[in-house]
Amino acid sequence: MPVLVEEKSTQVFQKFFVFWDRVGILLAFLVVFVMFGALTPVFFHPLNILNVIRQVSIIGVIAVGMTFVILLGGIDLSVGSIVAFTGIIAAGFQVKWGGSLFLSIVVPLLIGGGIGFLNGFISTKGKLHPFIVTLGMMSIFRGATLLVAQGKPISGMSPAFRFIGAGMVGPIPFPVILFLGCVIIAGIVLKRTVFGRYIYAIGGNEEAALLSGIMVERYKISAFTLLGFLSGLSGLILTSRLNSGELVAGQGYELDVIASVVIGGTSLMGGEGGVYGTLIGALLIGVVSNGLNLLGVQPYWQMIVKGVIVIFAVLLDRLKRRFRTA
Amino acid sequence: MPVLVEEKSTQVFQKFFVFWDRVGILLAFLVVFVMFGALTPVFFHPLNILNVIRQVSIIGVIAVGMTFVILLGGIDLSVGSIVAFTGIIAAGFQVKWGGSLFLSIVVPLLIGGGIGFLNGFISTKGKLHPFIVTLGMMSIFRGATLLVAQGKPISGMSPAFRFIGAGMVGPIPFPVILFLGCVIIAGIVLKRTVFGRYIYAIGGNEEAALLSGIMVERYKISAFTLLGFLSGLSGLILTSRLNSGELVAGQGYELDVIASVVIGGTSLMGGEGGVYGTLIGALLIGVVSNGLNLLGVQPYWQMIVKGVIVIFAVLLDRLKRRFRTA
Amino acid sequence: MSDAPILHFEKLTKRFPGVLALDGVTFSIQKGEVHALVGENGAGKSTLIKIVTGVYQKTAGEIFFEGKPVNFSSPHEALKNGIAAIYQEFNLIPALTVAENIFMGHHFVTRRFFVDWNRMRKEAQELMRFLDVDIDVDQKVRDLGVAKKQVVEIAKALSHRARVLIMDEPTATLAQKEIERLFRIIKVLKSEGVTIVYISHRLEEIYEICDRVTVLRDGRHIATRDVRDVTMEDLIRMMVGREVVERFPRVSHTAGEEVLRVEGLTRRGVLENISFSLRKGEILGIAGMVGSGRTELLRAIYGVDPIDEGKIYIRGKEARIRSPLDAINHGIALLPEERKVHGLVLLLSVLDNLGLPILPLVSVRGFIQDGRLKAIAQDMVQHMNIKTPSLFQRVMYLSGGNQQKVVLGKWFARNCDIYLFDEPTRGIDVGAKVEIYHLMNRLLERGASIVMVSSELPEVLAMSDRILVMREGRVVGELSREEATKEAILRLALGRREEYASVG
Amino acid sequence: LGKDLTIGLSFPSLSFAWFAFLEQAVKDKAAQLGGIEVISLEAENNVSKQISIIEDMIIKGVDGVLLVPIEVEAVIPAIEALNKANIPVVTVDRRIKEGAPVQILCHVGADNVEGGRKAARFIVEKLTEKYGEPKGVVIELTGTPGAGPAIDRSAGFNEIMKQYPNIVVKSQTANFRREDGMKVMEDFIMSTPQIDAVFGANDEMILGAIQALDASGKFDVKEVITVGFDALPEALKLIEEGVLDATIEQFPGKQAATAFEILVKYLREGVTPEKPLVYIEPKVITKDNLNEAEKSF
Ligand SMILES: Nc1ncnc2c1ncn2[C@@H]1O[C@H](COP(=O)(O)OP(=O)(O)OP(=O)(O)O)[C@@H](O)[C@H]1O
Ligand SMILES: Nc1ncnc2c1ncn2[C@@H]1O[C@H](COP(=O)(O)OP(=O)(O)OP(=O)(O)O)[C@@H](O)[C@H]1O
Ligand SMILES: [Mg+2]
Ligand SMILES: [Mg+2]
Repeated sequence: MPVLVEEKSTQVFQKFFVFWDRVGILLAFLVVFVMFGALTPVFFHPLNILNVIRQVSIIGVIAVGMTFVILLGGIDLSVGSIVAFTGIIAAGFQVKWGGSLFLSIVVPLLIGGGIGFLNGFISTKGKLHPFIVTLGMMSIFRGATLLVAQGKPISGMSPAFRFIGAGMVGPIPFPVILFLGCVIIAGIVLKRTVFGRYIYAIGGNEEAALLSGIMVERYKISAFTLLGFLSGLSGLILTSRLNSGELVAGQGYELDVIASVVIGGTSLMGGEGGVYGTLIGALLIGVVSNGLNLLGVQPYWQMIVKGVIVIFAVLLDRLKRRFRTA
Repeated sequence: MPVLVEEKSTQVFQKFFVFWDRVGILLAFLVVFVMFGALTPVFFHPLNILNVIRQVSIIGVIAVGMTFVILLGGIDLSVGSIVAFTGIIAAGFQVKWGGSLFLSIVVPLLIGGGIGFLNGFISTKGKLHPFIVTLGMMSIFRGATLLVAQGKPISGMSPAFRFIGAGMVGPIPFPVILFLGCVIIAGIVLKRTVFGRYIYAIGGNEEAALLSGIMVERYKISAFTLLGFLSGLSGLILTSRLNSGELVAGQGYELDVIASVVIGGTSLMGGEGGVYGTLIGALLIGVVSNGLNLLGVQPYWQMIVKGVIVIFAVLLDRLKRRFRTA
Repeated sequence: MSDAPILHFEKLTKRFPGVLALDGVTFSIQKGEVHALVGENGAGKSTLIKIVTGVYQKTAGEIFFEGKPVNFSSPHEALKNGIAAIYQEFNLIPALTVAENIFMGHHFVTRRFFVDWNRMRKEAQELMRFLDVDIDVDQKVRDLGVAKKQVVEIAKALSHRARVLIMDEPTATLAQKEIERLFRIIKVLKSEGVTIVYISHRLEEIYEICDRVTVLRDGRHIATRDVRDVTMEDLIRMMVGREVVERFPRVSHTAGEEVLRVEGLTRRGVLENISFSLRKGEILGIAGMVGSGRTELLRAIYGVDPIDEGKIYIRGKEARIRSPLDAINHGIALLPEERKVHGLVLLLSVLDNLGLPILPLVSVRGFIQDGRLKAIAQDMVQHMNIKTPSLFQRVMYLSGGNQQKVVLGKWFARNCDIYLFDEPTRGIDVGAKVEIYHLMNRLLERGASIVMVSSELPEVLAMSDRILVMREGRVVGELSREEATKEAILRLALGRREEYASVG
Repeated sequence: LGKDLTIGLSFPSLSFAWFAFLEQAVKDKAAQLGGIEVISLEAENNVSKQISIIEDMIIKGVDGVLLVPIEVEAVIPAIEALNKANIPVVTVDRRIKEGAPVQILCHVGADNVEGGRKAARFIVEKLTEKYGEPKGVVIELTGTPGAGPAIDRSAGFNEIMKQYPNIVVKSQTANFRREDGMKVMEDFIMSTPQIDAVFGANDEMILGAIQALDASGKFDVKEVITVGFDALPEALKLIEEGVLDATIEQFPGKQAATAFEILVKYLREGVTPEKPLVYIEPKVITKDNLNEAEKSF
């Protein structure tokens, strides 16, 4: 019977690495967090903390969905355009097409999911890299947004609709609840459900997954659909928060979203990572921006410092690899 | 000696597939080209053709470098910021710091290469995905550009400097010569040199390349350095062409550049593709934009049509896979 | 054994661009038998089973499963119909656990979508017990050695409780002990009425467990016989199309001066104080059980994995090897164990792969001299009998054995002094093996030396001048050619005679 | 050290020189008034970022906010929050939507729609001079689709142009960027045999278009009527050289300084401004009134 050398110490090692794997970016995050707190005390104020999470939630909700797609080894650049398009549709239903609360929530979500489905469908069936498909969709739905709105923002939402982005549940902003809810559900799905495990399997080795009898295409399409749906949710939150369907909404979101996921430790090659990392990644980006604003750092320097912090945070996280392969 | 079944027909088959591999996107390009020509005759005018290639050359020069990086399985989001930063430096040397033609050409190129080197160095030595490193650098050098320029464009170049972007060699614009020169040289490097072949090997299977004695890290860093250098060249062309160092220069270039490379058939997974495809990819994007402008298509519709054409072009190209695996 | 064919192939044909992989193959597999499928590398064995399981679509012909014509469009469908396969290449997800990998594709479900971890782990552990191996089912597959991965593949196939189980070279990566275990399991399955299709290049195995055998050559069906009715010589003749006289053509040399000495090499947790030396013109065999650290030893010497302690001397001088390039510059070459992961760039052509280690040698100022490169590669293809439509075929489209030949050819093309071979003949057919042994002899004549890790005991015994036996990351014994027997090696490898412990 | 006031300045983007002038003017004014710390933050032209910035300013506890809204509507929730926190806000340049239920101390700004109208009237006048009647082909380079100033300037411009059926207006977006202005103009030069006038909704675009016209060899830049917007120093220089015909001056410095003064006065002395709206009339700057431009050199 093959016996492993030093079985015991091996396992202790294993456990440590698993732990570090999980906390790596958390540690980097805490360093940044404490640093800002030390520099500007108001940073630690509960109101500010909630403020940051609320700011982050719009990107964060999308990042949850993006985690699924990136775990599969995919990518989606169209999320920002989906935000804008669903936002305009929601605003349209609120202001122009009858004002139904139900329709102005449900239709944008369905449209978001539908665009996501298209992204997944075209890239899997056409065997195209999702980068290029979603780049095309990004352009298409930015144009469609302008077309639907005829080039002008649509504003004036009902108070009920405004609750989505601006409401409070006790002391907690509603978007924060939505965001954290998404994170928790996604965490459970990824860890405990067949769907979640297959996402990892496909991202880890698509061919093996296929040969093992997994319906790879179906799961891929599902992940894109989910991402589209969550982008639609983000579009609702944003439109409600701004009290206006904006044409330039969501521009550049794709980079912030992907950055959150990647900073959170999910591999762009797929198969590794998770949604809790994404939560930390999104918070890190939000905290840096908030902290620099509170410090009143000059715009030019903000950009420079942001870039440096992002790189250093992931470097700190990736130190674990050093340990592992050493 | 392995006796092959149907040796003859085999070779014909092979040849056909190699040919289709090469011409796949070319075909899609020609379809689009002819379509526009039919819709608006002036499109075919030699002056317009040169006009398109000149417009494309700014993105195209970067796309040549990006081809190397993507072939390695990497990516670079900082190219646009490098364009802006090197452009401002060039403008600075032209206008503010003494007006030396030599310095205003050489320093930006060196800085471009230096930033590229940093991208490569940090991502290989720190074992970070270049996506996140270059995202950080993108922010850093956008900030640095604003800082150096103090928020204002710098304009007023010397006629000699203006030749880079606006000069003509006979009937041919100088940027076109630079661009096509880069394509040809890169084509030779990729095909005929050890450096080129190693790029493919590393992109195809990094571990196997390492075990074959290839200094993987060194080649990766070289490719990023090359890309940075070419982004610097693009910065020079742009600055010279606009007669001004612009703050927003290069914003969003990363997507156009990567799109050119990917439309051209280079795989984002690395290991497959080439620079001639990139040439076609860049031209396709340029031609679509030019054609739609000539037709006077409304901006909203332009975005939609652009997205649709990009997706259809790559779909048409990828049909070949169908044939191959069928 | 009943007489009804469970699988019948009628004029089955498969054409890939440029290759006719199967050419009108007709034969049947009876229900409940163990049916061997043999043939040279590239004969079409893997292609045949991949068509059965729906990975590839046939070009022409028919497949009858239990009398009905079938045409599965995906492995998913084949599995649903009770056909499972262990493919030639690993199909495991490195980042997932052993248990998850085993039940991939049919996770145990409790409440609708949720995974039942407890049941899954328990069933996985049961399978491990059934297979009589000690693998922690919660371990990530990434951290397993090749042999253990193969065991996981077997467990995965068993977990489907399929009626037809296809095994494409399941033993290529297993050592003696695991093979014996696998055979016991095959016998159990057979007694339960499972039909097994068994592909292997180790012909002895066919005689041990198979009832009937089908021979393919160049995509054509040559014969289907009762195993009792054919001798091994006949079988080889049918496969290769000619006589193979000597299966292990070892020419003995007088070993020269010492070229490589390893002293006290340690890599914590994996390798423990390993010392040995290698002399010019000899083959040093390394035997051991799964996970005994043989692969790790070669990788450490080659500079892939960092070492914690120990020294390496090359021709008497201490060598500091920190990267494969350092090793190559010292005249060392490594043939890695997992060809798809470490050995080949699958996307690139045969030419490019063969050229990889020698590019700097055939180039002038960085420019490759195409003619020279092609000549060398063409030479290799001919010598190694690599079956490929052209030098420009992508390696991913070659058969497993031919891929292995490319890995070998890569290093034969570059003159090295010390060759580290890790399972060099894995998945290579009988005829080609002999060719490779000849090539090894030629290397020795040229003055090179070879360290050969192999789990195929007959090969180690026949080809080595000396044999090191490893266990648990240590060298537990050294046997001279005369001392070496199968029993002696196994005794050391299994650790029943502690007095052999640690040399050096 | 002796700063008694902290004032937040939020504006769309520093990548456009116009805002850099505006920011500079605020800083100069602050230095002149003394004792004031200005925290200026740019929002990368992103509405939700601007809102986050204002929220952060509230948490930091600034005394007052000077705001250049990216959008007329989207920034209102942030102003609500400012109101709730009792922080006075003065909007500069772009006005928020009329009738919004929020308190603004004062708005100091120019009217982008009016600016567009003025540009159009100038072009009409020049065309009439040229042909004796208002006719010809006019190219309009619009700003980033969907962006507020782009919408307003184009609206004002076309409102006037519509009154002249013999003037053909061809519009295309050039995203407020010089590079795109040049590219789009190059394409127009190919497709349009006759070009009488070009209006760029900012100076960057018209400067790019001028480069293209200059390089075309088909048009004489000095012949073509060119009008920009923003009165950047570069544009003024071209006006002096007779290349550019006009640009619309919106006096960012004056706007910013006025707004800042009103805010500080309110904070220090409790003086509410007499007028809640201070409009600074946009002005057409031509060769004849170059000295009236703010950034004249
Ligand atoms: N996807 C593919 N595309 C093109 N040719 C292929 C492909 N797969 C297999 N082939 C070719 O088909 C032939 C049969 O290959 P196959 O893998 O079935 O051989 P095999 O009998 O399993 O050999 P081995 O013993 O080496 O595994 C080979 O010549 C191989 O090169
Ligand atoms: N990347 C890895 N991380 C952790 N443990 C590993 C890793 N690779 C191998 N091991 C373990 O190290 C031990 C030595 O494995 P190795 O592959 O060297 O054995 P081997 O003697 O070559 O056996 P075989 O190749 O037949 O499996 C095994 O227990 C294996 O599980
Ligand atoms: Mg095979
Ligand atoms: Mg091994």
